[in-house]
Parts: sequence; C-alpha cells; structure tokens
Amino acid sequence: MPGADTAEGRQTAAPAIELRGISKAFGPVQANRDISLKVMPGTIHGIVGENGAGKSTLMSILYGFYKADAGEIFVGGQKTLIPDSQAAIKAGIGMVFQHFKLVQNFTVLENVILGVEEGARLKASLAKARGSLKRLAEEYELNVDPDAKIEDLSVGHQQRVEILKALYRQADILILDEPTGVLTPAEADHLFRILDNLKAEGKTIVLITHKLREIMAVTDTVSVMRRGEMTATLETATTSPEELAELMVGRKVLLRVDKKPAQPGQTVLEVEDLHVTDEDGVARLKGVSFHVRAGEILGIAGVAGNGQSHLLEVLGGVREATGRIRVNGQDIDLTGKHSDGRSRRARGIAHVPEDRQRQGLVMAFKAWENMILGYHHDPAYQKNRFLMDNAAIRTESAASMQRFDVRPPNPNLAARNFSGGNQQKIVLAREIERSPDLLLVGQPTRGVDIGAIEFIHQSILDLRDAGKAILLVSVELEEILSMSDRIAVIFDGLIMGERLPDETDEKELGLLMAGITDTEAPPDFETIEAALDAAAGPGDAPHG
Amino acid sequence: MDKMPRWADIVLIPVFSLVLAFLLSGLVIVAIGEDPVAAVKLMVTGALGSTYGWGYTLYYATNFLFTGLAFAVANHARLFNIGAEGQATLGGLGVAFVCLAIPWPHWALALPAAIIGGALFGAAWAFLPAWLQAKRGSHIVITTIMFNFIGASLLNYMLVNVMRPTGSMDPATARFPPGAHLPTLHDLLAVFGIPFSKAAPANISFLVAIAACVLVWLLIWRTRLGYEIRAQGHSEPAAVYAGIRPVRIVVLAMLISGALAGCMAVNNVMGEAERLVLNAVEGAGFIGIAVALMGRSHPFGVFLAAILFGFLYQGGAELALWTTIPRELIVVIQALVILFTGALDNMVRMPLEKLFLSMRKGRG
Amino acid sequence: EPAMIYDLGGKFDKSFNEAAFGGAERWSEETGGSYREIELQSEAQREQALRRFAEAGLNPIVMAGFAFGSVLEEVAPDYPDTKFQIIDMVVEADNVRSLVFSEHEGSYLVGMMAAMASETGTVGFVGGMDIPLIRKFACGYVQGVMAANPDATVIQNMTGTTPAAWNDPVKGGELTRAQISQGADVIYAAAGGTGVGVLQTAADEDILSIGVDSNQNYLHPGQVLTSMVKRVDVAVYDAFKAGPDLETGVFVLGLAEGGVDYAVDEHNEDLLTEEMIAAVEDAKAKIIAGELVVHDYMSDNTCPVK
Amino acid sequence: MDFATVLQVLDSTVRLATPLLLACLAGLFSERSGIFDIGLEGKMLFAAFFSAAIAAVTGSVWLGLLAGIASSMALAGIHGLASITFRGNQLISGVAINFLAAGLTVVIAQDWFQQGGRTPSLLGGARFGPLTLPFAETLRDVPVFGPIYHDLISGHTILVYVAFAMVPLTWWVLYRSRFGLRLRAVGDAPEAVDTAGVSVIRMRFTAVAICGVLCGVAGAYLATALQAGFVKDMTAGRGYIALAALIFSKWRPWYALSATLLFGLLQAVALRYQNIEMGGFVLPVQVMDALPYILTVVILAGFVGRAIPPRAGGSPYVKEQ
Ligand SMILES: Nc1ncnc2c1ncn2[C@@H]1O[C@H](COP(=O)(O)OP(=O)(O)OP(=O)(O)O)[C@@H](O)[C@H]1O
Ligand SMILES: Nc1ncnc2c1ncn2[C@@H]1O[C@H](COP(=O)(O)OP(=O)(O)OP(=O)(O)O)[C@@H](O)[C@H]1O
Ligand SMILES: [Mg+2]
Ligand SMILES: [Mg+2]
Repeated sequence: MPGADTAEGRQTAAPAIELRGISKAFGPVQANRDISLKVMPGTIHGIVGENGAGKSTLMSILYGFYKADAGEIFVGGQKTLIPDSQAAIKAGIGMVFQHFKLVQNFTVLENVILGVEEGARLKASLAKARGSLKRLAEEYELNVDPDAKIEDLSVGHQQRVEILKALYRQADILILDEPTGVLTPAEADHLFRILDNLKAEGKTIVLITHKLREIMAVTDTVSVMRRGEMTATLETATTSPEELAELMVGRKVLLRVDKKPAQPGQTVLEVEDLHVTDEDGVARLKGVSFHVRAGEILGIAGVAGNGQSHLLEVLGGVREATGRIRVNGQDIDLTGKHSDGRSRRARGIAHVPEDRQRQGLVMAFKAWENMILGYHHDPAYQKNRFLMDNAAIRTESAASMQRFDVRPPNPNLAARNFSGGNQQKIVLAREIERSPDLLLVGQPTRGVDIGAIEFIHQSILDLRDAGKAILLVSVELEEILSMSDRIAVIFDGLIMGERLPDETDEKELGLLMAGITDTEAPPDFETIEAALDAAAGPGDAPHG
Repeated sequence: MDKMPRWADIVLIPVFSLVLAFLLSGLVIVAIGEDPVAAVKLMVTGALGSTYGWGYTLYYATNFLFTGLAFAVANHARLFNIGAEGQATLGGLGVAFVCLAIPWPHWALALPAAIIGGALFGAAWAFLPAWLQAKRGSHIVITTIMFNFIGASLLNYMLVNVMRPTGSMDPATARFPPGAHLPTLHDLLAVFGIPFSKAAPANISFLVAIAACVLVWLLIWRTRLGYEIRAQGHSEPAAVYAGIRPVRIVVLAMLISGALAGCMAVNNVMGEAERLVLNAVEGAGFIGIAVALMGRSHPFGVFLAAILFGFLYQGGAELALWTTIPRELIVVIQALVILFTGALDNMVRMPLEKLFLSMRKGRG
Repeated sequence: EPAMIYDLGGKFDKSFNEAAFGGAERWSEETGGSYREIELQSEAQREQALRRFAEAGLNPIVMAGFAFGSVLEEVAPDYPDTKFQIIDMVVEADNVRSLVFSEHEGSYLVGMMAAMASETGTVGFVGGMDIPLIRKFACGYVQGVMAANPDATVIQNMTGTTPAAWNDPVKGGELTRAQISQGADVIYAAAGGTGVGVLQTAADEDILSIGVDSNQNYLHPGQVLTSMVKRVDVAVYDAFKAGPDLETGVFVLGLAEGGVDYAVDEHNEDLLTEEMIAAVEDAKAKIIAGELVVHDYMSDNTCPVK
Repeated sequence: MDFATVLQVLDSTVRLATPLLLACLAGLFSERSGIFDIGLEGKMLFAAFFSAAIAAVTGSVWLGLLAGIASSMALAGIHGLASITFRGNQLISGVAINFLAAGLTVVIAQDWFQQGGRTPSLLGGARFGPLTLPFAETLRDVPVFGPIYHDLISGHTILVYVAFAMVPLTWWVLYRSRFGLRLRAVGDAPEAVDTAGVSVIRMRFTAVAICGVLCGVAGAYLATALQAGFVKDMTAGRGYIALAALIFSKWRPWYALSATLLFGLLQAVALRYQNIEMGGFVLPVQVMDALPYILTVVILAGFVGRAIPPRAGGSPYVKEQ
C-alpha cells in the first residue's frame, strides 16, 4: 500500500537521503553533473535512465565506492561524509551492485561476514552469522544455503546473498542497482515482496531498473536521469510508462513489440537427442530434440541454469556434445576439429552469446576488431595471403555500426568503453549483418535500456521476416512471449513442452519452467516457489 | 577520450621517469664517493658518442631485441615465457651446429641457415612447455624456469663432452669457419662509404632484429594468427566463441616466441663470439622480460627499450673500463631504470594527467 | 701503466681472480704505481677491454682466464707494441706471454695430504662446474690420494651448470654434508665462492678441508688442512714489474717454478704431521726432478684413476 | 639405500627445503592478496646480506635477523609502492627488485667491508647454531624412532623450526582468522572487500609486508644459519624455485610444504647420487644436475594439473579508469 501513511511522514521527517549538487567525472567523462535528490524514509524510490546515464555512478557515490568531485550527502538530515564504503555502512546504507561484489569461491556465510567479523578469529563470527542468517531468512523469505559456494549459486541466489549482506549490516537504506536484470519473473516477484516487507519496516529503498513495469508496480517516487543529469522526479502514481520512456530517451518509444505473423518456411535446424555433460561431469542436456524453421522465432524459456546456456553453446560450437544436429539438412559435427565456432559460421550459423562481455566481445579490442570476431578468416577481410585488410574492415565496421545505431559510431573505440546496450548492439550488428541462415540469440536485452531494447527486438524481427531461422533464449518471460512464434520450455536439461504464445500465459510457462506439467491441479504459490528455487542450478555470471 | 595527449604518454613519461632513475643513481654514486656527473658523461659519450660506442650499444640491443620480442609475442597470448634464456641457449646450439656442419662458402648462405637453425632449436625448446600448458595445464612459468636449468645442463654437457675440440681448456666449440663470419656494421656501412668503428661487434644481425621487429608487428597486428593470439590473450572464452582453438594458439605463440629467442644466437654466437661458449646468453633472456614489459609488448616499444638497455650495458662497460665504480653499481642503475620506467611510471603519470586535465578544463 | 682484466667471476671470486688482484695490489703498494683494471660483465667485453686498453697505451695487459684465448689470438697481432700476458691458456703470438700452471701437480700433493690425514680412508672433491680445468684439478688430486693410500675412496661432486655454480655456498655446504655422510673426512674444494661454503661446512662438521688458488688456511684456522696455492698473484706481480719489457713466450709454472704449491702457515701447522710433510716433500722433489709424472687431464682428456 | 642414508638424505632435504619453504610462504601471502611477486629472490638476497652484515658488525645473530627482515621489508615496501599505490606492473617491479638487490648488496658490502662483496665470516653468537631438542640424546638408541628424532628432527637451527611452524600458522591465519578471510578475498575479488568496507590498499600492503618478513627470515637462514656470511648472489635462483613451488602448491600452505620438500628431496638426492653408474655407463653429472628440474616437469605434467592463481592476481585494483 504505497502512499497512505508515508505521505504525511514526508512532511515532517527529514529525508532518509538527500544529495545536493553531486558531480563526478571519470577523466573527461562527466558521469554526474550537479545532481540533487531527496528520498523520504520508508519509501521506495526508483531511478531510470538510459545506459550510461550515470545511475550506478550516483549510487556508488552514495555508497562511498566512488568519491564525488563536488556535492554533499545528508543521511537522516545529518550532513554525512562518505569517503569509503565503511562510512556508508556505518551510516546505515547498504547496496546491491549491478555487478555483484561477491567473492566467488567463498561460501555464503563467509561473504556475509566479510568486513563485519566479530573478532580476529572466524569461528565465533561464523556461528553468529549463521544464527542471524537463519533469522533473516525466515523474516524475509531469503532462503540460501549458508555453506554453499557463491560460484555454485544461481544469479538469483547470489542476489539474495547480496541483500542478506546488506541486512546483516543492519542497513536502513538499501540501494538496488538493476536487481532484476538476471531474475526470472517469479524471482523478481519474490524480490519485490521482500522489498515491500522491508518498506513496511520503515526501511528506505532506492531501486534502479530499466523495466518500467517494475517502477510502476513498486515505487512511490521515481527520478529520471539523462546524460549525467537528473531531469525529473515524479510521484509514480502521477506518471505512466510512456511518459517515463520519453523522459529517458528524449523521444517516443514503442514499448510493445509490434510484429507481423510468421511465415515459416522449410526446416533449418533440427536437433535430435542432444546430450551434454559439463566439465564437472554433471549432465546438463539429457536428450533435447526440437526444430526451427526459416522465418520463425523459437523461444526457449527456462530458469537460468537448466541447460539453455549449454544448448546455445553446443549449437554455437563452443562446447562438444553427443546427439545429432542438422542444419539445412546437413549433419553438423558435434565433436572434433569441425565442431568449433568457425565451422558453425561456415554453415551459416550466427551466435549472439548470453554473456557479451565474456564471450561475445574481446573487451580490450577496438570496435572494428570486435566486428569481425569469428569472421576474421572471411576472404573479404584479407588483403593477400598473409595480411588482413584493416582499412576495409574499419570502413565496413563504421558503416555497420552506423546502421545499428551504435553510439558513439566510432570503430576505433575499445569495446569496454561502450555502454552495455551499445556493446550488445555491436555483437548483434556483427552477427545479423552476415544474414545467417540460423541466428542463435541468448539474453539479447539483458541490462539494456528501453531505447536499445526496442531497436534490438526490431532487428531480430527484421531478420526473421527476411526468412531466417532464429533461436531465442531468454529468461525474460515477457520477451519470450512477445518475440517468439513458438515457445519451448526447458527444465533440468529436458524440453518440458512447446506452446504457442497466444495460447499460453506467464503462469503456465512458469509452471513448466518449474518442471510441473500437471496443469490440472495448479499447486499453491509456495510449491512453485520452492520448485523454481530447486530449478535454479548453478548460475551464470552476472550480466554486463 | 584520453586524459592526456598521446605524445605526452609516449614521450614525457618515459623521459621524466628516466630522469628520476638517473637522479637516484647519481645519489648512489655520490654515496660511494664518485662523481655522478662525470659518470653520466662517460656513459653517454662512451655509449653514444662514437661509432665505436654505438657499435657496442647496438650489439647489446640486438640481443635484447630478440629476447624482448620473444617475450612480447608470448605475452600477447598471456603466456609468461620466462624461458627465453633457455631458448636462446638452445638457439646457440642450433646456430653452432649449422655453422660447424658445413664449410660455408659465404655468409649470405650461412646466415639464413643459421637463422633457421637457431629458430628451430629455440622453438623446439619452447614446444614442450607450450604443449604441457595447452594440454595439461602445467603452468608455463614453472616449466620454462625448469627448462632454463635443463638447457644449461644440456649445453654444459654438449660443450664439455661433445663439441669441445680435444685438448682445449675452454668449454667452447671450435671457431666457426670464416665463411660463417657475419659482416659487421663496419663492413656493411663501408659499402656506402660510411665510416664505422671496426672494433665494435654490432653486425648484420641488428638488421635481422629490425626485420624481426617489423615481422612481429605485422604478425601481431596484421595477420589472422596475430589477431587470434591477441584475442586469446585478452579473453579465452571470447576466443573459443570465435572458433579459435586455444591449444593451437598457445603452441604457436610459444613456438614463435622460442624461435625469436633462439635467433638471438645469430648475434651473440655467430656474429660476435664466432663460437659457442658456456653461458653465452648471459641473462639476456631475463633482460628481455624487462625490455618487453617496458616496451608494452609493442615491437616499437621493445626497440626503444632494447636500445636503452644496450646503452646501459655499453655505458656501464665504459664506466667499468675508466673508473673504479664497481660493476655491480651498473646493475643498480639498470634496476632503477627498470623500476622507474616500468613499474613506477604512474608516479609520473598521475600528476601529469591531473595537469593536462586541468589545462583542458581551463581552456574550455 | 699496466692493466689487469678479470674474468666474469669478478676480482673477488675468493680464488683465481682474487689472487690476480692480490698480485696487482702488491705491485702497486711496493712500487707506488697505478694500474687500470676491469671486471668483465659479458663475453663481448673481452675483446672490447683488450682493444680499449691497448689503444689507451696500457702495457702490459694481463688477463686472467682461459676464456680470453680465442679473443687474444685475434687481438694481439693488431697491437704489436703492446705486451699481453694470459694466464691458464697458451696463445702463440710474438707479443704474448702465456702462463699455464700445473694445477695437477699441486693438486697431487694436497691429494696425498688428504689421504694421509683421512681417518676414514674416504676423501672428497667439490668442483664448481664440470669443465676441463676443474677435471684437471680433480684428476691430479685423485692421483695424489691414490699414491698415498691406494685403498682410498674419492667422492667427486660438481656444483652445477649455470654461473650460479661458482657462487652457491649453500649448495657447496650441502654437497659437503653429503660427502661427509658417505664417510669423507677431508674435502678439497675447487669451486670459487661455492668453496667458501664447503670450507665453512667442513669446519662446522669438524672435518678437514683443503682450499684452492689462494691460501685459504686462515678462513678456519686449525680446520683447513692446507690450500693448493696457484701463484697467479706472483705471475701478475712479475708481469707488472717487468712492465713493457715483459718476456713473451709460453711458460709452464709447476712445482719446480713455484707456480703451484701447498700452503703451510701458522693456521695449519698443527694439522700437519712430520710424516705427512716428509712424504709430500719427497713427492714434490720427485716431480721436480721429473722422476714422478703426474698425469695431466688436459693432455688426453682422460684420467687414469677414478 | 640403508636407513642411515635415508635419514641423511632427508636431513639434507629439510635444510634445502627450508629457505624454499619460507620464500614460498612469503609469496603465498603476497599472491593471495593479489600482488604477484617475482622479487622473492631479490628480497632473500637483500636479507641474506643485511643479516650477515649486521650480525658480523654487532656479533649478534638476532640483530642480524632483525636487520635482514627490515631490509627485505624495505624492498617489499618498494614493491608495494609500485604495484599498490602507483598501480604499476607487478612483474616489472619484481624484476627491478631482483636487479636492485643483486647490485646493491655487493656495492654496499664492498663499501663496508672491503672484502670483495662478501661479509666477514660469522663466528659464535653471530650465527644460528643447531638446537638439540629435549631428550634427543637419551632417545637416540631407541630403534627407528631414536635416529629419526635425533638425526632428522633434532639438530636444526631455530629458523628451520620457525619455517615448519609457519605452515600450520599460515594455514590457520588463512582459513581460520579474520585477516585470512580478508586476505583471500582481496586476492580474488578486491571490489567485494572494498564494498564490504575494508581497505584493499591496507590489506595488500600488510600482505606484502608479511611477504617481506618471511623472505627476510629465508635470507637470514641462508647467510647466518646454513652458511656463515654473505657471498654475492648466494640465493642462486632459489627465489625462482620458490615461485615454482608456489604455483605447484596452488597457493596453499600445506601443499607449499609438500612442494618445497619435494624440491628439496629431489635436490638432495641429486647431490647425494651425482655419479650414478648404470651398467658400466656413468650418467654424466649434467644429467643428475638437471634431474630435479626434469622430474619437476614430469610431476607437474603428470599429477598436478592446472593451477589457477588468485583471480585478481597481477592486476592493480582500479576503480576508475
Ligand atoms: N569506473 C569508471 N571509470 C571510468 N568511467 C566510468 C566508470 N564507471 C562509469 N563510467 C562512465 O560513466 C558514465 C556513467 O556510467 P554509469 O555506470 O553510472 O551508467 P548507468 O546509468 O549505471 O548505466 P547502465 O544502465 O548501463 O548501468 C558512463 O559513460 C560510463 O562509461
Ligand atoms: N561435418 C561438419 N560439421 C560441421 N562443420 C563442418 C563439417 N565439415 C566441414 N565443416 C566446416 O565447414 C567449412 C567448410 O568445410 P570444408 O570441408 O569445405 O573445409 P576444409 O577446407 O576441408 O576445412 P579445413 O581447412 O578446416 O580442413 C569448414 O570451416 C569446416 O570446418
Ligand atoms: Mg548501471
Ligand atoms: Mg543461462
């Protein structure tokens, strides 16, 4: 019940957080310019803005991670100096970063106590934290195995650990930077219920997200950032997604995917009885079969960690497998010399990997070098037998970046200097421009702002309409539902079933994703929740 | 988007760092009761003030060019090849075999053969560590350290028991036949009527080294293999995604690295000593690491750093010849140069960046 | 003004180069003259130093070490007015004086002493690196041991194959312990700085050691049996004294010439029995007289005894 | 090989392994915190010299040890300054430190003692003597255990026991203490440590300082316990071997003990059995000399497998580009 009793609190109490005139430059980049912001205690405040608008920077300053060049911070009405995170923690501020700050090979417990140990010996601290964690878990429905290693947890669970960390430090003010970027809708719903609980306890929450739906659903007030400046602060109740989108991007944005009906042609990809075992000897795909036709998008829905990543990697030639795959009727090697990405590309398969920063791009390479990653053997890029034609590559890349509206369209900039959304556009430009017979896309819009999402979705649809086959893997059910022509749900290495988008809904898909096929007697929420928890296997790296 | 103009980064910072290193070296020289100004003068005139000085400076620089390039190529694939020392040792063996095997009629025939010999042996010595790293994950730093020791033993055995002429006191091979003697810079420049000191050992290998620089530059930045090496070096997952086979890259990069290190023998063994002696590499493999890192693994940077170290070696020799400054002091100066230009460069960069940033702001 | 060029080991290698340094210093002290010197840092500097010193008019130029042989062969003819003296190597040139020491003879004598001083019948040898020169030392030593006690056992070890082998006293110490555990109670070290470790450990473990090149008896008084001195210092001193009039040619400095010997001084006289001295002096006389020939490893690259 | 010989070889193993172990644990602290250190060699050498020099001057080995530790820490401080404060290249800094130590020790030694870059030989109280453990003499005649206790376990210098005690201590610190938790974290995810309110810089400097202390002890052990004075370059590449052992042990304390003991054993065996005859053919000494290194490669390739260094190792912690 947002609004009711906090409204009058707002007039009397001092703001939980007040920022005045915050500015921050990274070298020549002005990430924040003279920003002021007030957040009242016991409210949820949303911040939206394009990629690179400066949202994370602003919050990192509040958390003492970066030092502001200018400006003041007031916590609970008191002017507070926050030179480092220690000071922020003391001031009761907790933050869940966009890129989690967890020690991967530590247990949950170790991560939680790091920095707030009780004494020089760990034993007592660990025992105490175990107790508190149990209490917190019950209080807020934040179940995680305290002895699990972070690297073995799904991203959803990793995020819970981050929240637990903040709560364990008794944060009154909780900042969450794009918390739902990697969560399934169910996990996201769960998170928002937790946030509601926290708010009910009088805690203050700042939520950064690209999903306007979430802003509308949970926040009391919302601010919009654009190019380092705070352009508007509104009562959520008085605004609409369309207005926010326009404030963010500076133009009207189409929030719904607008697609023509599919015109499927002949079968391009046939997968039969695919089995994959990973490095640790765990079976990840246990006999998957499906097909994709030209001119259609097959969406694969599933909780992260149920094999869809492995499926993409096998198809993309990153991983070996057993079984049978045919593309355009020809068999594809799944092991040996001809099972690598180069061979796949030769067969007309293009692959937009789930993790653009780890796989899709060489972050230290310039944009133009990334624009040929995987296609560098293409004769078009060779000057002669020995040398590559860098000038030609650069020209072509510049044109293609122009077409895909990569900003800035400068092929000489290193990939790491582009914002997340633009990095994704570089990968898409590279893969789509080659007009492949089959496009594999993993999490195409993860962490990407709404302006870019619109563009990416349109590009994929254009490829489909050009008669190409597309396999779309996404944990965003909304994206799957709006983009796919058919939907296959994967659970624990098996395809649980196929549905048509108009004949199903999020709820049914959610059940399938939890491995529940018996739709006759829908189980109660707790069971789904628990099943989804169980479904979440080892996670992927947090997105970039 | 840089904080500083490129020229400042490339010119100002090394110069300031060098100045700092020399200031500190000066203090050490004062501390042991010598005249630092005279010492620096002697070093500069001794190393750069005559064709004789240049001849030695370039001779040393040639050694460091090969080992520096060797390290740089491997480093582009994120392989820390600490084994240039051993690979250059083996390269010496290869060059010696080639030079002694045939009574070479002319150096123009012997040189390419020796390059191939040195490169093959150097590459061979790099192969096993590379293969073990690629296939078994055996850490390349350990294996190459071990191969340095094993290489020293092998050379010792070969020289003492196999290649030494009977009755010779010296654990060294026989002198190479005259047909395998390389022309020195004196001989080469004489063709163009340019006088150059006859005594200095700099020889045609210097040109080979420069050619190697250009080839490495082309390899790394202009070929598919170089592209793949760099991709693998920056991100293995991305390389695998792109269809690049890590095993192949690791092995190839190390073979090239070892071959380059092996080629050093063309300079010191064939060009200078004209026979193979024990410990012919004399730590050039380790200097190569510093040279490559200081040169930021770019052939041009490696070139500059190699010349700098050639200068330090020759300048140091002049100090040793004409003063009582102990030779270890030269090692100290080298250490300070490495430290300030290679590791403490940010000490100079940070204030400079601030300066440039405020200047830019001041302008607009 | 004379000049001295030390080999890569440096003038403080506690043995060969240091002896040369000692000779030069003695000359300088006695005559008040000054001299130039350089400690080489790299192979390429051999030729450089020779030429630079010759061009600077330094005369004579003395160099210590067989490794100069090949370079001197080339350089000497270019400076006919300069006299060169090379130690440990023969270079045939008009202006070169070549000095070779009969280390095998000196080693033979200390070998005899080792065998006689040993109570266990096992003695040791620690060399720096497996190179012909060190084998020459070893071979002479073993012959001496066998001459004094045909049933004796000699344990021979080399330190390593990299230049570190000459500067690793820790490894020298460990080799010494290994030899002691195999019964050795007298150990002869011909290993530069590594020898320091051999002598030290021998002293620590209460056995006897034998020094090399310089007289090292003083290092551990009463615990160094003797030292096989090689009078490099005298060779340098004489050359400096002769100045530009240095007589050229090939000279072999053996026991007869006083080029090698065993050292007796106040630090070790208590260790030497009369019987020992008598036997050694007898052998020495025979060698000088030519009645006894100690096999030189260098003559045929083999050693008749193990 | 009889029992006594086995004991002697093992005894030698312990002595050869001790400096490696100390240096290896030193590297462990540094690298676990994310600071790579190929300057172990230089720090040991520096400490070897200063410990011997001060012990020679004062006649007290304890003052020598302190001086050794202090000097090694000074070099560690330079390494920290370069790689933590100024975010320089850690490898270059390490290389520079090795050079610096190799040069400065001899220059200073010559300046102080005029003995050709050596220190005077240390006598009596200027050296660590062997410790006889309680009951070593009485138990000597007990079969099997007696000789093991008397010959192998007893009779080393105190620094050997310190080195071996460092293993469980390091383990405890690393895995059971607050400091260790933070140390492991800072080498793997410095940003996690930073956002948890702990200073990355302070953690790393502390780790580098500990590295300095342990290298100091290792150097002092070489010069004042195993030997009786400093000789130039007397570390003879042990720092690099320790580095290899560190990787071998995958940055873990007990494995570090096994790795350094293994290296020590291989060397002890190679030293003891230098002239092996195989069917009338004497193995060349060079083969035995290379044997420890060859076996290391074989063991590494055959049994050890992939070693994954601390994730953040080698790169400075940079928040803002
Ligand atoms: N550590 C850093 N060093 C240098 N520049 C940075 C750093 N962090 C952010 N920037 C730059 O500052 C600007 C603002 O970045 P910030 O991460 O705050 O954006 P954001 O609004 O959080 O974007 P996103 O929605 O993609 O998370 C961008 O131009 C970014 O490239
Ligand atoms: N069975 C297969 N499955 C998947 N890819 C294949 C298969 N056979 C060949 N390819 C890939 O298709 C491309 C063209 O195949 P083709 O056999 O004509 O090439 P090739 O010249 O023999 O390949 P290479 O040079 O790698 O030996 C190559 O990139 C190859 O790797
Ligand atoms: Mg952000
Ligand atoms: Mg996934």
